[in-house]
Amino acid sequence: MEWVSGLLASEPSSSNFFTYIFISLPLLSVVLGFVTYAILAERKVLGYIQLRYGPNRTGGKFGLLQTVADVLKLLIKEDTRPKQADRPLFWLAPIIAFVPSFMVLSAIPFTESVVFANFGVGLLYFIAVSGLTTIGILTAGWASNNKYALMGGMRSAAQMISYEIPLLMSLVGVVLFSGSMNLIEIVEQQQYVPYILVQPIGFIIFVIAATAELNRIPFDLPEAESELIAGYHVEYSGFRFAFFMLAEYVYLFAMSALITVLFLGGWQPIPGLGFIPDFVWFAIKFSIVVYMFMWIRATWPRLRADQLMEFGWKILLPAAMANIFLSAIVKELFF
Amino acid sequence: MIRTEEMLLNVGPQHPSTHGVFRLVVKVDGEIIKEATPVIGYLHRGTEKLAEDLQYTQIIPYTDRMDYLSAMTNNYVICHAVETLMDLEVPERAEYLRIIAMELGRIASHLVWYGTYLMDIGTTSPFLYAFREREMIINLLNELCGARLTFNYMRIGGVKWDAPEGWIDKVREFIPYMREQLDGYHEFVTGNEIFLNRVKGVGQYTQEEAIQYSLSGANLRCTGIAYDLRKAEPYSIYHRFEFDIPVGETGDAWARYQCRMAEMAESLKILEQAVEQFPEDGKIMGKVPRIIKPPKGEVYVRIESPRGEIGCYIASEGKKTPYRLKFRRPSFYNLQILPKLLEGENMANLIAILGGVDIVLGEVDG
Amino acid sequence: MDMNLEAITAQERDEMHRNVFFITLEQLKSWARSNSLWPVQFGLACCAIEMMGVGASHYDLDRFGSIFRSSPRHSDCMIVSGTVTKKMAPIIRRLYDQMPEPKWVIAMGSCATAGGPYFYSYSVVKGVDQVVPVDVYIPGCPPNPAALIYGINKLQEKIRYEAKTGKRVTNT
Amino acid sequence: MTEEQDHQSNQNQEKDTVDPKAKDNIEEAKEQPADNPLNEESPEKITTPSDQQSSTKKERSTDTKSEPSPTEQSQTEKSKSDKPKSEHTKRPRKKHTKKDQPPEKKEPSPNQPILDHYVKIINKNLSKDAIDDAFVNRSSKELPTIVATPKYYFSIAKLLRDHEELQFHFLSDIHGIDYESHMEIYAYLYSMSRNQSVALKVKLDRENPAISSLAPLWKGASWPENEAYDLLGISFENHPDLKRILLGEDWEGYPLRKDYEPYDVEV
Repeated sequence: MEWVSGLLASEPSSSNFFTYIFISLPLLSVVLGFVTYAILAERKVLGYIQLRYGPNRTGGKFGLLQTVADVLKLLIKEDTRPKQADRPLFWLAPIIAFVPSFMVLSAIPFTESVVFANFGVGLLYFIAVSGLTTIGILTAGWASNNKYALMGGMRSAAQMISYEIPLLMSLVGVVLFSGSMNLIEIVEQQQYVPYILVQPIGFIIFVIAATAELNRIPFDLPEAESELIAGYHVEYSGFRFAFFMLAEYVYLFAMSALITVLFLGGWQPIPGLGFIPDFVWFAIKFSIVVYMFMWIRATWPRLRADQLMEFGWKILLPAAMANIFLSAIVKELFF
Repeated sequence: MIRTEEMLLNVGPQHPSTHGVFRLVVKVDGEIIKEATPVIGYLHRGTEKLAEDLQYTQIIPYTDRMDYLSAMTNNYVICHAVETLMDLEVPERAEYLRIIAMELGRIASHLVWYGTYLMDIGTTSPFLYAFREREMIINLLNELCGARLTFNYMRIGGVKWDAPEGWIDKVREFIPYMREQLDGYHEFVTGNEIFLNRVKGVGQYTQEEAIQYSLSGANLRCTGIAYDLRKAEPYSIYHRFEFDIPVGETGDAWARYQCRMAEMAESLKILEQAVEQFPEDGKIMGKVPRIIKPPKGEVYVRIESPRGEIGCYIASEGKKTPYRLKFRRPSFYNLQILPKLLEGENMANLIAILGGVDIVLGEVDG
Repeated sequence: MDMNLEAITAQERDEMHRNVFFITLEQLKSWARSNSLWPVQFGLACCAIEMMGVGASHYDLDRFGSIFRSSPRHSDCMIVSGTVTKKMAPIIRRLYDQMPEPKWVIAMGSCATAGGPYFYSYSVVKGVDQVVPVDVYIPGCPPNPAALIYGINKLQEKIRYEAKTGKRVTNT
Repeated sequence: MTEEQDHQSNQNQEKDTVDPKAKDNIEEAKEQPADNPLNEESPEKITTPSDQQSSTKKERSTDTKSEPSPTEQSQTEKSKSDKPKSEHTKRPRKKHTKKDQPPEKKEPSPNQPILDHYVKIINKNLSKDAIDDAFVNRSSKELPTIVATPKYYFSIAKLLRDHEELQFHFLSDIHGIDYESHMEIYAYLYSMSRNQSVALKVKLDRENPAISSLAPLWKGASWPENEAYDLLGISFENHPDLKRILLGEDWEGYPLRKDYEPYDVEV
């Protein structure tokens, strides 16, 4: 990755501008490919859990082109804008929600060599940037001039603020053990023991808070199909709606990757199986995490708004704090 | 000082959780409901007026479409009313067929409720599981009368079709299967902490309030009143069956959930006995005149539908058509308590309460 | 290449006027649209139960890429499942107006088609086509879920056919 | 016309004659305390499935449907379909009942004493002219029916609910009927503690139908009264929220009235 650093340090010019684009294209296509098939996989997994097939007509037996058709359809659909909506904000909201979701990807190390920006504070960067999406969601809710959307936006804001804190605090344990906020270093520290074994409480808290951050069942209150119809994006149609949808699944991608990196040892193989390439290891662990999210979605009911807050502040936060103390003691005594 | 503003929110008529075209005008302060006004009538089809120009047998298909989740019960109530008025006797085999069909319908109806209620609470899978079992019941009923939803099965003085060969055995096989699935439902949902949090203590009312608002069915029984017309005023041949009336204690959504789940088990009990006692052969139609002309007079009968007490009033002038036909539609009465329950609740509870009442809009609007 | 331009019929000429490239593009668009036909989750009466049955595991509408969306803004087609009353008709119209183009309407069941058993009722609209334009009518009271799936398949066929030939499928 | 129909029309004529007679026979009925379900018909008794033959039901099963001789026609009026049948075939049951209670001619309804009791209570607590008419509706499962005068309608309903011997706490149904000569309100009350029902009717002027609302007594009466207002145009006084609940405020006419003409007959 020397040359990337060199490139970053060099003078801006048209040639290295194109270089940036070329090196980011593969990642982008991987992410978009993932998003396409994550949506399909979600439908398929939900289908199998619910004793049905899921899409199986478009694109062969497994419905491989289903999401392609969906996205294409959304792109060529009429873009409606409510008359009373706040025009500039209505346009801006999907972009605000969408861009940070791609920005966080740059910090994630997929393998030892495939990493785009090797920050010293990668962890902090991830959490900070992902928080921006809430603004997009809140803006969307506000700008739509729809009461359901507004409620969805407010719920989202409240939820994000409440769960960002335990999310971060559950990570302090990991940082304590690894002594670094650099994601690559964190992975390297897990060569023998992944942090899920060292930080089980931290892991559980993180997964819960991450589910909340992702707005997925049981924390999908901003959308809450049966209560708020579609929540904050109720007024969005066509490709703007697709933006929100994409952002959601890109976050699923990013969050699952982060969990893999922080707790499951990233690309580190199970000892003795080192002959399997590291990106395969990453993919396997990553898929397990994604599947877990889908599984939760298929089986759990939704929390109520006040219960959500109560759970966040009264249970998760104290637990996360206790975890920090515990980790500190364990670290002091045994390591 | 934060200035808050109340806003009016229209829930429905097109809303995923109103189970049809029900509209609630809600005055909310943030997420807290200050006042809720139900608006109904979006499915008012004038069945009662239409019935005044129809012969009695012709009315039966209309009752199917009233409470379309338990059409068999509706079929029965009008047949029962006319039979009471005309003093007709229904053959035993027909009564058993009616009971089996009605109890199957009751289970199917509760299954739809279970599925959609859990969908409201936020989990989608139980809906599909419930519909799998419902599909089996529908297939059974389809074999019996050739329709999936609007059966038009019962006739004044009996039933239209006899059970096809092997049908009773199929019902017999279905009972243990359904029991197993019921256990599965309980395993899947009943112990779930989030679900319990969502329903416990939600939409609570007392016995007095329940009676005051003329609630019936599980909505009444959830407060602890063991009032089931199958026991209180046994109609048809219900007195021959051993079954319990499940009652709740707390009168909240959780009690209603438990009541309905237990009712399915009780219906299975009735089915089991009915299938055992089912007469080998016999007529399925009583002695009924070709043209049904009840004597002059009026009659009001009520029976227990899955949603509560369904009543049928007929004023007859001795003609082929009723002079006035009126249904006591349980959902219509059950829904009245809604504004009271919703006051001071938050938006998420609105769905949990509304779903717990178990309404069918075709029935509410008549 | 020798082309006999005089011999072609008006219909063929019409065909030729439409560029080959655009036909392919239209077909691509219609492929996308027909394969991801999201109905708005909106039940009126008895037929709504059968519509729910279509979404359930036995019939599984998801196979055809159709998932129910609650918001009319996200949906492409409206399944009018049940009796349309006079009180409800303006709301159906409004829902239809809220849906973004292109949009389709399926009239499910005899009530939505022509009033059905409630034809003589004082409060029922005799067919939803008096309120919104209907593409596919499905008979039955209520139609079997398989019939609804057939209707949706017909609508998909229609979308593709219209894109391929440029003709409108109408009943006139 | 089949023979059976003739038979029924006979019943019609008979019915009108039976009720007044039954009324005259109050004393006679009171002398049969065993028949009085007030004493005997406890809810437990009804609800136990084995005990199908509670006293009233026994009487009702003294029917003659299966052996219709002209002399016994009057008794065929009893409701039958709700009557419990024994587990055995028809024949033993008939014997059984015959042995138990030989059929009497023009026997008053078993619910007649109950009705008389109600009437007595109402007359005692309210005025003598509170009740317009009272009869047992024999075609509707022997339902005691009280026709109130409009003036006392509300107070009768209140008495029926609150009196400790009546306790009709549960309002099952309330609706209006348009007889072309007059309007009628029909309310069906049920007492859970005594397992007894009563129908309360009141006749209204058709030109200007108005009556006091029962919604202050039963909150459950609110919507059904709205429905009657909506479809029949009966206005209820003291109703907390009277509105056209089903059709909407801008609807013209009252569809359930017999002379209603929809303005778009041919669509």
